[in-house]
Amino acid sequence: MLRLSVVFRSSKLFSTSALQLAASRPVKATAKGFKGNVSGKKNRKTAGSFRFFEDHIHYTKNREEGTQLSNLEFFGNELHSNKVVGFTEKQVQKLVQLGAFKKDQFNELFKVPITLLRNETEIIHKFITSTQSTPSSENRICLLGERGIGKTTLLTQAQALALNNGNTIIIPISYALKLVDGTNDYFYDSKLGTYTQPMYLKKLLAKIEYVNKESLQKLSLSQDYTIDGISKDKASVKFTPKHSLLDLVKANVAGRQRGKVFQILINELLKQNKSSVLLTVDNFSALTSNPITAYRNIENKLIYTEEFQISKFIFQLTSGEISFNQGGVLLATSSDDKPSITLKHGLGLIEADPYLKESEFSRQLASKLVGVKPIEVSKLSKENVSILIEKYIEAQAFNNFELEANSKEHLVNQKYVLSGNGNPLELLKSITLYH
Amino acid sequence: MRITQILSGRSVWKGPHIVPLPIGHALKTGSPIRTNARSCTILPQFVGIKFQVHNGKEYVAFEVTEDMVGSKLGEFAPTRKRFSYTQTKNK
Amino acid sequence: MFSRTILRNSIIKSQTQVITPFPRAYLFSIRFNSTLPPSNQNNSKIQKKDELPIKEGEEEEEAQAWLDAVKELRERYISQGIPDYESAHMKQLKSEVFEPSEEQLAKYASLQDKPIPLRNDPVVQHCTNMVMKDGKKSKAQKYIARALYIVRLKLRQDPVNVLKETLDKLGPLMETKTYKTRVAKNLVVPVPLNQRQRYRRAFLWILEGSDKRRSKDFSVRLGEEIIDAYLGRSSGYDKRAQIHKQAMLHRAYVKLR
Amino acid sequence: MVTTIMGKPFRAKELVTIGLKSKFYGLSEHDVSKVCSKLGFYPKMRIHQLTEQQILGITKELSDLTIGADKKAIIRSNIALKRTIGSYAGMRHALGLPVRGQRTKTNAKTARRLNRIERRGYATSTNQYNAIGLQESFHHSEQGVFAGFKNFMRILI
Repeated sequence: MLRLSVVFRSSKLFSTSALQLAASRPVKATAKGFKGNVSGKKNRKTAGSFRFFEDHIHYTKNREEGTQLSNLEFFGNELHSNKVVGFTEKQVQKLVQLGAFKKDQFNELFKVPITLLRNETEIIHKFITSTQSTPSSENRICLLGERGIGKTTLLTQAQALALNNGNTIIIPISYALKLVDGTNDYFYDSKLGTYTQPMYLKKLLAKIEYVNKESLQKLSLSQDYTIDGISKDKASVKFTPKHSLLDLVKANVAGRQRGKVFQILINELLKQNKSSVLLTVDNFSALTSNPITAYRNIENKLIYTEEFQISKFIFQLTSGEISFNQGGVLLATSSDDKPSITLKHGLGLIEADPYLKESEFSRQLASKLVGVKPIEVSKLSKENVSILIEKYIEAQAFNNFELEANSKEHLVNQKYVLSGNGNPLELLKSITLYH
Repeated sequence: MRITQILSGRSVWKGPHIVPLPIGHALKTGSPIRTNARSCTILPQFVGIKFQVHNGKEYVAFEVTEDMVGSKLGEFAPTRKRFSYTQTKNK
Repeated sequence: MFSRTILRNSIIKSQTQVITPFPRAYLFSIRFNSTLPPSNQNNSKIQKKDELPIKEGEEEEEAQAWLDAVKELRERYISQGIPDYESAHMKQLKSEVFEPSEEQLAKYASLQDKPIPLRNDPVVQHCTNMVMKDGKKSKAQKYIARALYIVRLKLRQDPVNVLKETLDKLGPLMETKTYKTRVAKNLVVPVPLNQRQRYRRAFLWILEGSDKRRSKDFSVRLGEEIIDAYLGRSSGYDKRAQIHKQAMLHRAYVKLR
Repeated sequence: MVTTIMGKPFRAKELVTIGLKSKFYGLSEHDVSKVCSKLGFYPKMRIHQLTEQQILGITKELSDLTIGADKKAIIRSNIALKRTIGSYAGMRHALGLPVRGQRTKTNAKTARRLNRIERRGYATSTNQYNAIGLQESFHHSEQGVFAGFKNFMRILI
């Protein structure tokens, strides 16, 4: 006990002398740095997920707990309308890479994502079969329609069909706004004469490689190419006709050379005629409604969209300037962007007022859309709605008091009216979100 | 209104707002110029001249120095008196 | 077009009389000069023609003269083959009697005893009103709808039932009220709570608990809190126990009458 | 991880454009976009994506812009000039009243706070003090009505 106090007293002595010592030295002005005033421990809220509503639903593992629908057929080639079909596990993996199942599509209700085959599916089916044989300049369609009518689901069905018959290569642009809204880096490639977007290309090439692994394997390069490395000392990568397209896409090349890789890939695909090539662009209306991108060149002037490699490639395809021997172009607009006059004029739906300013109506882009066939996606018919409602009842999406209160036939009429005569998204909302 | 238009005031191509003043005479005799033109821009030629600018009631005298060039005559003749509180005696 | 031509030539023909197709409206349009406020006098020409110098005794004859003129005019119309609007209109009014068909009657009989279905569930309505701020109901409905959707995804049951069960379980059965007796110390009396009161206190605890969660989106916090409350992991339960204990302490002062 | 550019600390997740604009006094939105587009930064670039070489590029670009302390010095000298030649604006600055003819019966709160001969930046005096950093604060001059007189005395001692 005693010893302790001694130690204590002596350490106190020592500490007092330390204080005197410190006083003589000038107090070192410690810059406040960035900490700012750390006042008290922030009351950390740890319970629960941190996400917003849409992300929370999309990301939580709800899909495993989704109900397994009984006797569900899968998305095959023989299709007849008015039937609900599911996607196989393999298809779902690839479709997710193609950006198919978006957040607000209420896919979480089911273990296996389902889709309804409607009369537009036949049009898509014909389109996909024609892409196998005829060049892409003949197969150019653009899906139009109000919000939630099923444009993206039709795009998914097209992609699933293309996946089914093996040797088609799908180039998926799942959200075209990312090309123009300045969220990817850009770099002027003097050899190609356009701006390339390395970050976007990295993801795109990875998607192309994952989805079209088999078909790319078969195609070999027509000539040899050399792509130099990041800096002088890094060895440049050589490709000879022995290599297949898959090796080209798989090679991890410096960010600034990815533009060249993508260009080689396109040129090779243009030359070959073994497998058909399908370009699908979702949210295409983002490109037409803001022709001037958010990027700025060296002189701080805004850059026009066609000076970027990928959008230039898209518009070359839509205008038919370049065309794959077998293939097609499938565009789907999105109702997030305001309906642009360039799109409507290009598709021939309206005659634009010649005195419109460049910002409202860009003539150059509109001229690039001549020849694309617009398809207006129509609303669901009553039979479609009744079939869907059967599935939703099975998935317990309905509230119990609604089921007891009225008969099935009455329920179909009520939901048909609530969904605005057949808008699929409104139908789902009227079932799950109305209490 | 656009900010730049306010700050920059008179556009340059119109040239500064000047008023005919007996500059030559004042330079020779050194006598002050009495004027009401508060909005006349002070030119480099004015440097050294004494001015008596009207401020609404009387004429305020001052001499133009090198730094004053570019501002207006009226800036140096304040028009309002300073407010000072005086205790009223007949409370 | 048709009525205007009649008006025009009738005015030209009979300067003194103004004939309008509907006599009843015409009677009210007579204005005696003296009663007219000065401002109205000069504003319309037709007004001037109506002011006839009528003496006291002559009103009946005058009105009768007008009626005869109208009757004479009606015969002239019919003779000229112009359809008589007046009587057609009256006949149509009388004839419109709704006769329901048989199956409509049957349906009316069958629905006679059934209650009118509610637009939405009263309990959910009560919760939405509690969530609502500044009278913004649609925003509150959106929060509740999304929260209940999260509950549906997690528990794969009907969320309205889940909500009712949790509020039932969580709601305190009785509460203590303190009465100020000016003489002795305050009197603490346990009081039973009806369903609305119980659901209100339960849902308030749920709202309290939801603010302690991480997500920035209120509907996610609310949904998760309802799930936790349903599974029994909510701070409300010990509050409930505390209230019950307090009530049991003062059970002697229960007012039975 | 905090990266510092020209002595100013930046958080990793901050947007480059907004970070630069808010940390340097006298750097406008237009200047920042000119600098960024010249160096090839994409609009939504974050601080942690900047390479060492790009940070050097930023410091080079910013060095030939008049920002920070010397920009403030220029502004102060302009105000002092107005005061020395005895113009009406100079007097208003000295009195801490609004200069451009605003009303003083009510409002004029900002003028009372900021208008003075030794003017600080628009920001409040406290975090302005931090931004300059301690070493600069040594010549930090006095405030208040007799600012000119006290400064004069300080230099004399």
